[in-house]
Amino acid sequence: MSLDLSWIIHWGLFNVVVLYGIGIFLPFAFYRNAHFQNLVAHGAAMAASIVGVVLGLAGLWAPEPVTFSVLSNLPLLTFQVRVDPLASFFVLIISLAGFAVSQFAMGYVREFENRRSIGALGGLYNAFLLSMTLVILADDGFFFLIVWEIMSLVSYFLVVTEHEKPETRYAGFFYLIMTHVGTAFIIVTYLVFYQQAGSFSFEAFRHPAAPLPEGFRTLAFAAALIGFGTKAGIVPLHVWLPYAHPAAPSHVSALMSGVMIKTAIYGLVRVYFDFLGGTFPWWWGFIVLAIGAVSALLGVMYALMEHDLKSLLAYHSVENIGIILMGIGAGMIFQSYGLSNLAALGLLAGLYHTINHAMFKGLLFLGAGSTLYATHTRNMEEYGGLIRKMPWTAFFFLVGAVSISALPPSNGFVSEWLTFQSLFLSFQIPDVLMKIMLPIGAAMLALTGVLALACFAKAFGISFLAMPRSAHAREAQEVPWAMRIGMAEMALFCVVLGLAPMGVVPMIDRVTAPLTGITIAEKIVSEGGFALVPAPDKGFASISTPVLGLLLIVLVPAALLTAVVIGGRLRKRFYKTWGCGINLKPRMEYTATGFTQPIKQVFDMIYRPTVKLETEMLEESRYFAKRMRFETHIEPVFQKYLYDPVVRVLSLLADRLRVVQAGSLHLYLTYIFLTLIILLLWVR
Amino acid sequence: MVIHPDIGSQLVNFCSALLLLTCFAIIAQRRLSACVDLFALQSVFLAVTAALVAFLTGAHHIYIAAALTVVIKAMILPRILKAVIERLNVTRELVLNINIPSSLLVCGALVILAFYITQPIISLGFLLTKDSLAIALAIVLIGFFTMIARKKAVTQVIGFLVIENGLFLGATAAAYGMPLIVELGVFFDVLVAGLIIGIYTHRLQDTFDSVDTTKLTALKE
Amino acid sequence: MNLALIGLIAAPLLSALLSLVMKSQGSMERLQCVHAAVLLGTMSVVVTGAGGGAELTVGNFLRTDALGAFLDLMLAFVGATGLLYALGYMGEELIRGHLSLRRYGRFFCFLNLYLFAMLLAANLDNIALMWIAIEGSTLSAALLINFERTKTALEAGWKYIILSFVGIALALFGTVLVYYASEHVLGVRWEALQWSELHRVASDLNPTALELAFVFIVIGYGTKAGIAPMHTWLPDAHAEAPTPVSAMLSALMLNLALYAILRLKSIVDPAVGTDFTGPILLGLGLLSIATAATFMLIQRDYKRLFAYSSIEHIGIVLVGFGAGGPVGVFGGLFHMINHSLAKSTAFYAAGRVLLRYGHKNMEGVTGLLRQMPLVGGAMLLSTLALAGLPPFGLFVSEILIATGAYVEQPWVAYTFLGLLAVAFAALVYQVFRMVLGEPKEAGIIMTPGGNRFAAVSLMANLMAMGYIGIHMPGFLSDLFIPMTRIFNSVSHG
Amino acid sequence: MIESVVITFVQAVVILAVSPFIVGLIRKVKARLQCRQGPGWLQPYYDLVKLFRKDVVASTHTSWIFTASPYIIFASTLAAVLLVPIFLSTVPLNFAGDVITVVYLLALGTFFLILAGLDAGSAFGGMGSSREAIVASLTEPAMILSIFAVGLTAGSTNLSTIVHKTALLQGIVTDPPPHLMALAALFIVTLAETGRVPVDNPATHLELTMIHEAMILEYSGRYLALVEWASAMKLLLFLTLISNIFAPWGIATEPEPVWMIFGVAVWLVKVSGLAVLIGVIESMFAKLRLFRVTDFLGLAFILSLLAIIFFYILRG
Repeated sequence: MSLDLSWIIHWGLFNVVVLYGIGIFLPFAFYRNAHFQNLVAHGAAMAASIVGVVLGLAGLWAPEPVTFSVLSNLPLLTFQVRVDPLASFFVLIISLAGFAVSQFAMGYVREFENRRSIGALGGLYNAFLLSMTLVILADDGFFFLIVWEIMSLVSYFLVVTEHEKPETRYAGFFYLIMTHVGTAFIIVTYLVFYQQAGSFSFEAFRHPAAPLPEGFRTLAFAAALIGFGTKAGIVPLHVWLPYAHPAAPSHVSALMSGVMIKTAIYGLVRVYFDFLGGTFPWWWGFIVLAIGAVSALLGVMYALMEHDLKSLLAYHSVENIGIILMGIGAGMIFQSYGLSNLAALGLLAGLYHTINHAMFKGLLFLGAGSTLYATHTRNMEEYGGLIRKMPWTAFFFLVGAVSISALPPSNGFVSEWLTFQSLFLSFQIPDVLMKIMLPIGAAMLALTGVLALACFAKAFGISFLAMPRSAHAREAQEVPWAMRIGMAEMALFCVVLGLAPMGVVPMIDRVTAPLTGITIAEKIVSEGGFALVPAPDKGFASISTPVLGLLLIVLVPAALLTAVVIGGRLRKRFYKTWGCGINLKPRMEYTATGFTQPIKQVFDMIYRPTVKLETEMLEESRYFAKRMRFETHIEPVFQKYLYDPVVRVLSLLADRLRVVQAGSLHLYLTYIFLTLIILLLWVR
Repeated sequence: MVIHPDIGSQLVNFCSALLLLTCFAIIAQRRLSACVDLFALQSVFLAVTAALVAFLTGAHHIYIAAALTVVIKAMILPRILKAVIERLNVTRELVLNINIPSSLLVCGALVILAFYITQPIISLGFLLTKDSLAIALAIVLIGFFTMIARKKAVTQVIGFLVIENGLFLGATAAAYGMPLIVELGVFFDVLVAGLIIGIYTHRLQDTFDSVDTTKLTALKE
Repeated sequence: MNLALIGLIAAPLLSALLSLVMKSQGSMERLQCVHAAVLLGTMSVVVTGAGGGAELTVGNFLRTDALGAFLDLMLAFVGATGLLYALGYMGEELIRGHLSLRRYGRFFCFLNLYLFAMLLAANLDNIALMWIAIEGSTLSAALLINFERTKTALEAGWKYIILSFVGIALALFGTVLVYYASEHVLGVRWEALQWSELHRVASDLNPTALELAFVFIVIGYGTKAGIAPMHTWLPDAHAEAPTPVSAMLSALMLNLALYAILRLKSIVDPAVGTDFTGPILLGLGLLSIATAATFMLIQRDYKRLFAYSSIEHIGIVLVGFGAGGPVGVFGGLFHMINHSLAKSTAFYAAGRVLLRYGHKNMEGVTGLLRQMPLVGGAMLLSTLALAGLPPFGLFVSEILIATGAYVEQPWVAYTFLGLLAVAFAALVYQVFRMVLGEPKEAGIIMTPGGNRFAAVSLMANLMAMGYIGIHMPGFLSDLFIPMTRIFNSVSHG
Repeated sequence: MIESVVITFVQAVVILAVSPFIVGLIRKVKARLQCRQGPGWLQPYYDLVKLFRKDVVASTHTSWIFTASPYIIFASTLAAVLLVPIFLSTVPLNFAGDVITVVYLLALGTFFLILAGLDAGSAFGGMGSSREAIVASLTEPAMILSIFAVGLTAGSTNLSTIVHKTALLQGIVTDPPPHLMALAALFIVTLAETGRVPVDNPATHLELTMIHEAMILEYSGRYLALVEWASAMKLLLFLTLISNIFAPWGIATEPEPVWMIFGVAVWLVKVSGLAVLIGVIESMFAKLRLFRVTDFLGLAFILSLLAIIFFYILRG
């Protein structure tokens, strides 16, 4: 058994690389026929991701990790990959999402034909998927850094696909700088390990020659949090995300938001639970939890104020990363108190949400991409009534919205519920402070959840319901089949993940077991595999999404039946909506801005909104307005108070230093002279 | 005939001291042509020193070096410089970056510095030319300082040549001369350098109507 | 093999003389193409010969060990592509009537002399003769920098001459001091100036003398290498010189000057111990990176931008050697070659842009990818390389250097990484503004001939960059192992 | 198995049957306090039947969301109800979900109600939806936390477990302060979630004040009936929660028919009492401005949080 599994894994590794390689290079061979390039590139990507799924599953169930390495003749560098459960799980995520997204892309990139080189686009797309896969599989710090940077670079180029727009260039630049700074911190993390291990191989990181001193462990913790956090988009390092993700072509946004930021989660888990052996003080976990909670809340709050559909989704990525980190943070806290089965639970919740978010966020971005494809605008205020123009897209978007709002029996509900439970189970922690802090985290999670619901009610309601608000929306048409199928696949993944937790939990348990040293699957999955019981020994709580699903499926017809029984056959007449006597115009509809107005007022201490109202009265009477102009903005707090000052100081400094290069030869001679004197004196 | 080493070293040191004095003179002098003459004089002293060393040590190739010094540094280069000065009709440095008294003070300090720095490795030196290394370093530094303190291209060239003299003194007096081929190469380079600088000063004059190098500040941030 | 070595050095001299008598552009192009071919051929023989720690010697004048061969590799390869590029560039100027055929010929004469001087310096076994050769390169460069005879070119040339002559003079004083120290061990003999001998007896030499000598040499040759704060001539010269010359200055002369410093380091360290040279190089290196990063932020002229980036990379190399240890040294050397390839590519591209638009102001340059795909792409790729992004070797070397520095002194590594991030931001910001977006100006369309030469040189450099990126070909590692041995008793791996 | 199905079914029927009565009761109380006779006890039932029989007028701007929402809302509310112990302390569907599930099932209803409000495209619907969004987002966290505060004593978030354990304690409240705070919080939540004064006024159609009514303004006929019925069930659900969690006296702890019938009786008494209380409150207080409501609900949130903190502090 083990033997042929390892064979499958080697086969998978080889084929994934080869197929993505084909996808990268072959399209350039057909530079004449853009359509053919499209097929080759994304076909190769789909094939590769199927192999990737196989690889991931095989890796999950392989009895022991499989490593494969190619020596390089550069010092300290080995191209080594390792397929262990953790890596396989993330490879699975990448490949599942990659499959559906590639399917979608086949239709979507038609929009770019004869505007862009489809070959370049497709090649970069494959390179992106490949680099992400390698980041996950890399088993050598140096190799990891190389593919990590390549991943960032490739994604940068995908972001600036439409680089004739200045805002796109800005977004790309901002992204590139942020991710590069983040990489610097990751380098520091690895250097800390290197000093004790004497090599960059992860194996050496796991078992260093001498144990790391406490200070250096903390340094590694902090550097990893900042480094990977930048990529993951935790507050306050999230600022680049709402710019970069929307700027990219939608199928790429789906991958960036759904998958790429997960590589950062992978990095964190790898460093904390694997390299640092899962032994750390409680406050590490608390910091992660706190950052997660803040990210979740602020993420959703800023999302509510967004009316650019893709930026809204990007902010929701910040929120969901926060939720994931809350799970992981809770797990870390439990781990530091030695409650390993709860630690496993927290980690499991986090990872479950990771795969869920990959799917529904991917789905939502694909939906946004479809609306963009159909209407050529990202502004929700110009949508409306799309549900009649593009029913399929609307339906799939609705599935995604329900899932991300964690409404039962969706997959988002399962993972958020598990997170809730792992937070509530804090009463087993000996320390009172933590006992209180975790429920507070749960409170913030609850608030986040409901705000997310409000946000997606807005997103779906304003975009797809009521009357078209612009010519764009009126002329919209349903998107090509390739795109619909792509969304359908994503939606299917969401539903399965929601209704079959008893299948998913044991899978993730295979990941957490080696990290926490305890397996909890058979304890959690009870009631003949129908219910999840996080803490069976406590009998704390349980859910069963299949039963809930069944219940709803039974009760909806029941309601129908009741109505028929009491009221008889349905007699229905249609008439246009009552508009206070005058007939209704789209301009009279509630806008997204109006919808979120109360929330903006309630949380104004966070939004710091600025409102500008200009009224122009009629000459005849100053009681009747001729024109009114209303403008409202929310303050970008983090840019204003965190990033702009840094930039300003740097440029000011640089400007001041111009005098150094003032052009005077005597000055230059003096530099040399003084350096000489100083060094001579130093020698003496 | 044989001269007692002490006396020999006395002589060498005396000559090198003269070299140093001429440096001070150059610093103190405003008139360009006078500066050039002083430089020529310094070169002569240098040649004498070299010849002395050659005579006292019997390292005969140094004679050639001495001869070259006289020919190139005491005759050819001063001629070129004089010609330049004639052509540009700049006779004197009116404005200085650093005025003369303070320049002299600085140079004094530099001499002390030079002795202070070389002090630990003097012991290596031969009895004959104990202090020459320090003096050579002093001359180099003073030449360097001249280039900073003066504005006109010509004076800067002179400063550069003074540095060269310091180097030569260091090479011959302190280390009994480099192998001949090296010396020749060095001289060749100095010559070419002088020529190129000459060309440049001409072009500067043609383009900017001035050799005041402080005016060259078009290129900056 | 020795013949090849001699050929390698003699070829530029010969073609310098010949190029004075060339009567037409075509014949000049043929001549220089042959010249380039000869360079590459002889170089490959020399490199393979010196691989694996062997040494080529001609009398006791020329001696090529791994380090020398490494320099030959860079000089010959970039020299060759540079010549081809220059054919395209100066040919364009010639066709536009900006310069006469005579001056066209003279340019190549100077250029070849420059190349000759550098190749000679890299292979001479004698510390003083090496000084002479480097001085020679300085002089020929002085003639090249204000070749275009504009006001600013003149100013740049003058500053270059004064500063680098002063520097070179200090270097000579340092050389004298080395001799001063060595003749007490080896006597007043020719051998007392020979690298090989100095290596042999290094540990017996007087430490203080060597320390003083090192200070003078670092400052002297450092001026030529553009190490802050002696770098001030560099941006002016690079901006004003004809672009092929800028490329060669950045890619070759800086490395040559570094080579001189490193040679001396390899002698000083055994005598004094690394904790003397280490701090000096680290300090100067970090200072250089900081200076360069700052001025790149506020840069408006793309040639100056690349010039400052050269200062930055020289600083990086210094940090590598200052950190020392097999890793640091390896990183430093690997950085040198990758930088010379990437930087020359960047300058080649910049030169094409300059020919097209006729100005060096970044504001006016946008949408290169659209307007000149090859040039824009080359500039993009070389910038990525210079910014230290994979799959280019500079990323690898920077990681190695950071590692070496961290093991030596963590805070150095932190500062290093921080400064690199700033430099990265500056460079990427400035260049991507030019490369991306929509073109603003039409510019002048260039002749196909020039374009052909440019394309060849660009592609050659890019391929080389890609080839030695994150996987090192065998012949290089054959050089690197003995080279690292020169600086550390232990070899890497 | 059969037994569980039967019990579940019975529970559904009971709730469906009783919920209109509670609405009527509150109306009656208010009428009486206003010295009116008020409509008869059975008026709500008549209303429902009449609405079911009436034709449906649907807007031409609406989509299938508008049609499907009433059924989904009805179903999700009913599903939520089935997870709540009414007359038997351990409901058969206990394993299927806990309080969080209940909240999120109600949220599912809210979600589709909001969408339905937006679907018709009238300004009223949008206004109601937007207000509902803010109200819901402030109440539901408070609800989860307040019940969790009580759940801590029982060591579970499953409603049945909570109720069962508390029932076995014969209603002796073990940690009074947290429980009182939680009770207060849950009561505020109830008022808000079920659209009662001072948060919302079920009796008004004045667009400045209404929330729930604005959302369902476009509904008519059986759709309206379903939505109204669902909201009635929701009201009853909350009252049940309050009564059974904080005072589970008389609830059957074993599925004995006799005890269960007794349980129903006791439960009826309790919820009716609460209904009367609500009626009184509605007649005593005026409706708050929307942006005062948030303060009111924030109070609930804080209270429930304090309840948890207190619990730990008291338990140490």
